[in-house]
Amino acid sequence: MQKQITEANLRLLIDSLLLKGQRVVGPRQSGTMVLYEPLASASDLVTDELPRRSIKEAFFPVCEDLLEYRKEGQQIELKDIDPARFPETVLFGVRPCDAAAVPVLDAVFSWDYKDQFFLARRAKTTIIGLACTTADDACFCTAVGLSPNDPKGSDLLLTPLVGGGFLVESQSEKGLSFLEAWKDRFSEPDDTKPLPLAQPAATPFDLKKIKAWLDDHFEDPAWDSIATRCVGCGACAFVCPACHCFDIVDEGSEKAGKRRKFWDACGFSKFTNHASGHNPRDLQPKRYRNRIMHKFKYYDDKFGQTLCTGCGRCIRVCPVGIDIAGVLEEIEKK
Amino acid sequence: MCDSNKNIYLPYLATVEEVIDETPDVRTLRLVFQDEQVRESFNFRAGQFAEYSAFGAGESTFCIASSPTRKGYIECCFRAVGRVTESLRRLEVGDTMGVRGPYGNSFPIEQFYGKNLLFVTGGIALPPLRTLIWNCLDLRDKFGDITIVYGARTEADLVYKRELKEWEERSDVKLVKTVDPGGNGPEWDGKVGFVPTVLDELAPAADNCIALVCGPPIMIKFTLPVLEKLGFGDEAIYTTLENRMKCGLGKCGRCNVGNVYVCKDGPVFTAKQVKAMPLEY
Amino acid sequence: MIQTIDISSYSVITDAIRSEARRILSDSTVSAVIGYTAGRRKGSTQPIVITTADEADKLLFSAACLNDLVVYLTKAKKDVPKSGRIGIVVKGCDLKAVIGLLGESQLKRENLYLIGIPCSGVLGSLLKPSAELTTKTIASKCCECTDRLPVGCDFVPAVTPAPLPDLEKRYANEISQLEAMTPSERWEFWKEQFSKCIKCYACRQVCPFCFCEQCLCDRNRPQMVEQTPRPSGNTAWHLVRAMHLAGRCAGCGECERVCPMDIPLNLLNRKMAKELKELFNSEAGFEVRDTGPLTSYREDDDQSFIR
Amino acid sequence: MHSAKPRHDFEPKIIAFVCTWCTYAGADLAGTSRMQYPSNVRVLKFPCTGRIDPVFIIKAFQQGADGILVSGCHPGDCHYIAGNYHARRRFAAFRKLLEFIGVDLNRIQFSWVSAAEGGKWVEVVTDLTERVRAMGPMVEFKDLILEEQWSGGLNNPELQAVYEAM
Repeated sequence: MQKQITEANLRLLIDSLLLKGQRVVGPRQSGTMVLYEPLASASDLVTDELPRRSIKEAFFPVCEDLLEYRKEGQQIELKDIDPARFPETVLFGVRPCDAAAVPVLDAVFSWDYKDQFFLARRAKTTIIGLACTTADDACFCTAVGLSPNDPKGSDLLLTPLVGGGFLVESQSEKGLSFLEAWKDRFSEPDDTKPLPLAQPAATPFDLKKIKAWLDDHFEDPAWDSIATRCVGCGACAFVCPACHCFDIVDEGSEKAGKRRKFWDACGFSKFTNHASGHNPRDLQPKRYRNRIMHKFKYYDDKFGQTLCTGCGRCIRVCPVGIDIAGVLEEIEKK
Repeated sequence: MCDSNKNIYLPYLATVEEVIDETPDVRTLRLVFQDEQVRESFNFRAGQFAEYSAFGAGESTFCIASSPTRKGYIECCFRAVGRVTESLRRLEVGDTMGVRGPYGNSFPIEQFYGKNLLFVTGGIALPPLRTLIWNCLDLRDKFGDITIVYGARTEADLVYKRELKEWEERSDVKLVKTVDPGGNGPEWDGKVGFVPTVLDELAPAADNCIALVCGPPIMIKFTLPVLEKLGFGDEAIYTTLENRMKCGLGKCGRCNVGNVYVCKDGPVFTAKQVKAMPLEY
Repeated sequence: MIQTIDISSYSVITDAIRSEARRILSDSTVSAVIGYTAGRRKGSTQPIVITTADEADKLLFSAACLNDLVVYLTKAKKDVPKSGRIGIVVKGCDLKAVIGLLGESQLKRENLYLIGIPCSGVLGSLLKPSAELTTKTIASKCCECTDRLPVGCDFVPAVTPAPLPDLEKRYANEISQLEAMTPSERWEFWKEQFSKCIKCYACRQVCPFCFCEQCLCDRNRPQMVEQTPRPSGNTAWHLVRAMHLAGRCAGCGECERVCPMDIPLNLLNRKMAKELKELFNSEAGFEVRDTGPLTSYREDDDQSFIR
Repeated sequence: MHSAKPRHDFEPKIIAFVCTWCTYAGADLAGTSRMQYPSNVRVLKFPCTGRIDPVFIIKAFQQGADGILVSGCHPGDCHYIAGNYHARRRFAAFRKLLEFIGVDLNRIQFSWVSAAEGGKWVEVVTDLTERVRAMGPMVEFKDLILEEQWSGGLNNPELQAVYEAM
């Protein structure tokens, strides 16, 4: 179903959602950068820049409690987290490269064991995507099979129109029911032309060819030349919309405390460090190899999808300028 | 048993029923689930592992060392090396701890029916095989002859000393215990030498025989060639892999060796599978 | 008024570096040279370790050469070849890191071949690498830099950097602004900054002085600092790092530049450097000191704050 | 035998990091000579003030301390010759850092108390306790423990009910 909404009505819609006590999250100026954060008012919404962190945070938080424990004598009492307490959320202005990563993560978080912390938040969240009209030379979504107006993962997709306002296309049941619930804000689409979409300057990769090279080049000197410069931080994994590794730790005393799940990255040396001190990935190139392998081979072997949506954030934040698109180009040439 | 809206990270509570000190730093805990319903429904297969919680310190991964045929309790055996294991070590009888599991695959015991079994293990790697040994001994008539080659650095490092005696006295089990050279005390009655060399001397027949190997990487490195020399095919050798784990159920992305998730596709692998894996364990 | 900064000398420097690298690699004075090379994106750069003479043409120097390459010399980076003498391209601020590490006997001067850069300033961030170097995009550290001409290097391209327009001393202003605030205002400022931290440890991994085998904050026996990226643990983490760098930090500003969350971390280090200069008249400079301000003492140190 | 202790509404929690050779002995002397001083202070014994790491002070504040006392041997008396000299410099720098992030320095007291100065120990502890009592609880670090990033936040039902009732 196609609708149309003006800029003013969109802001009105956000304000009425906020008045209803609904949590609305969208790109918002936070100091010197734009971040997906809960909006205090519709005027906070910023629609011209890709936020520094991805939207995975709305489903896979930076840090969340798994359970609470309390010790009385020899007995321990556990308090579970009630999924009903995950807030109902509407995400506005989600970029297609962020939205496309969410269904990719569905696969791992519902592999045999259903991770309710991810899936319950997923069920309670409506994703309203926003097509991109600007791209910089780090964007490469078109190279991994996506596009600046790719509806994948969004419940509603807004496409900016010439002269302001957005064309609204519903992509899922949730999108339809959202349109239904707020139909007085939307109008029938007249034929104003959409703004020209962004053209990321990246030629599409042959992901199959890259995977084939990865299949039998686990031991290859190329990894050293690619990854010797990697210093082993977690910046690329934490800003990435698709990276989903986490760590679990207990915080508190023996008497009482919480068990928390928080972001972790395979770039860290202690990620696979055994208690005996043996570390299967002891040098940095091995860890960076695991990052590329997981994204472009292992996830394909296990779930048939690629764990990368070409948002280019890891390229922008890498302290030593490692460029994943450059690495893929190099591998494709081999 | 994973109904959809359950918190998959919530452990079952279990009470420590018995504490057995195997060696000065290795301890076995016998646990009984506090919740009646869990006690009935918790069934596992030999080779599966669980995540044991010491609340306030964290979780640790060990195999379930007791046999699935023994109902009502589970046992775990660990060495105190880190924060969680130190905290587990401070537990006394009657204390409470958490158990999350069972996770991972298991030994395909049905395929072993009618075959001879050769257990080769060393040091604290006996527990992952002990669950299978007792499982087979409880169904003794289904198997051919059972040989156990078990070695440790010194006499004191041998784990499950009581059961080693039991296995020695049984007529339907052949136990060959050994200690590394120099580790034997005055009245040591077993062999002296590294496990691979003792296995080489023993030279068990390979036909219709399954080898189950578990031990430190150095032992596995020298044992596999001996087994191949004796004629054991890659399909007939089973081993378990130990990798750092956190969630134990395929989410936290930490235990993979190549595209194999040790917590989901393992920990039990055939030598053929291990050889196909990249050298990342 | 935004002025562009004259960096015409950088192309001359690039050629000088290339020919020098080719020379020292071909006559094997060094076994490897650590420098900058071009990245895929226009204007972007990456660190590179070259070991053969014909790779020398990959080297370059531009306004986007921000990295402090000295981190590759420390033992934190085990996979960079450490055999024989290593050539390294250093700007003035990077050189101060080398001097600091020499003082802490982490490096040996005879194992280093320092290629100094007469620097006219570099960009503040690589988010937009093809940005032009102007008084606005220049790094804050360059505005207060007094060591444009490196001292005591093995080779320095014979180029005198063009004089810089007078630049606003951003760190000094921000520190005095913060000092003028009341304690609760300062606490609010830093609480908001530290709660943005996602514990990616980029600040630690690029820091030439963070070479501990196992960082205090990675240990859990005893656990002094919370591991989860919650505001409380983040505050403790950044305070511990500021204290561990006090008196050692050379001001290369990489921690602030690489922080994906734009946390002004170098403010903490500049403040500590300023205080230690006032208290103990000690500053990270170009002369090698075998004991830093906090690893030595004098009988008559100030103790007015002690009862 | 001792006078009835006046009831206060706020009892500050003071943590004292002391060196075992001098200040701990001084505190012991104060005890054996039956001197009275507020019981709010919890004493942690260290081999030397040189061993007291600033991260301990941060940890103490996180765990709910309202005031911190660091005390050791007078310069020149240190059993390890220079431990207190290094501590003097380290805490001079650490004070500046804490001040820079907004911690009120009146909550932290450094002192030299020798084994013979039981009186001075009582004096230092009493002054610090009264000063911190007047300043009230150290809220900064206590509130910080409860802070979360937005994504990990949960609705708490009571707040939600109140909200709907509005």
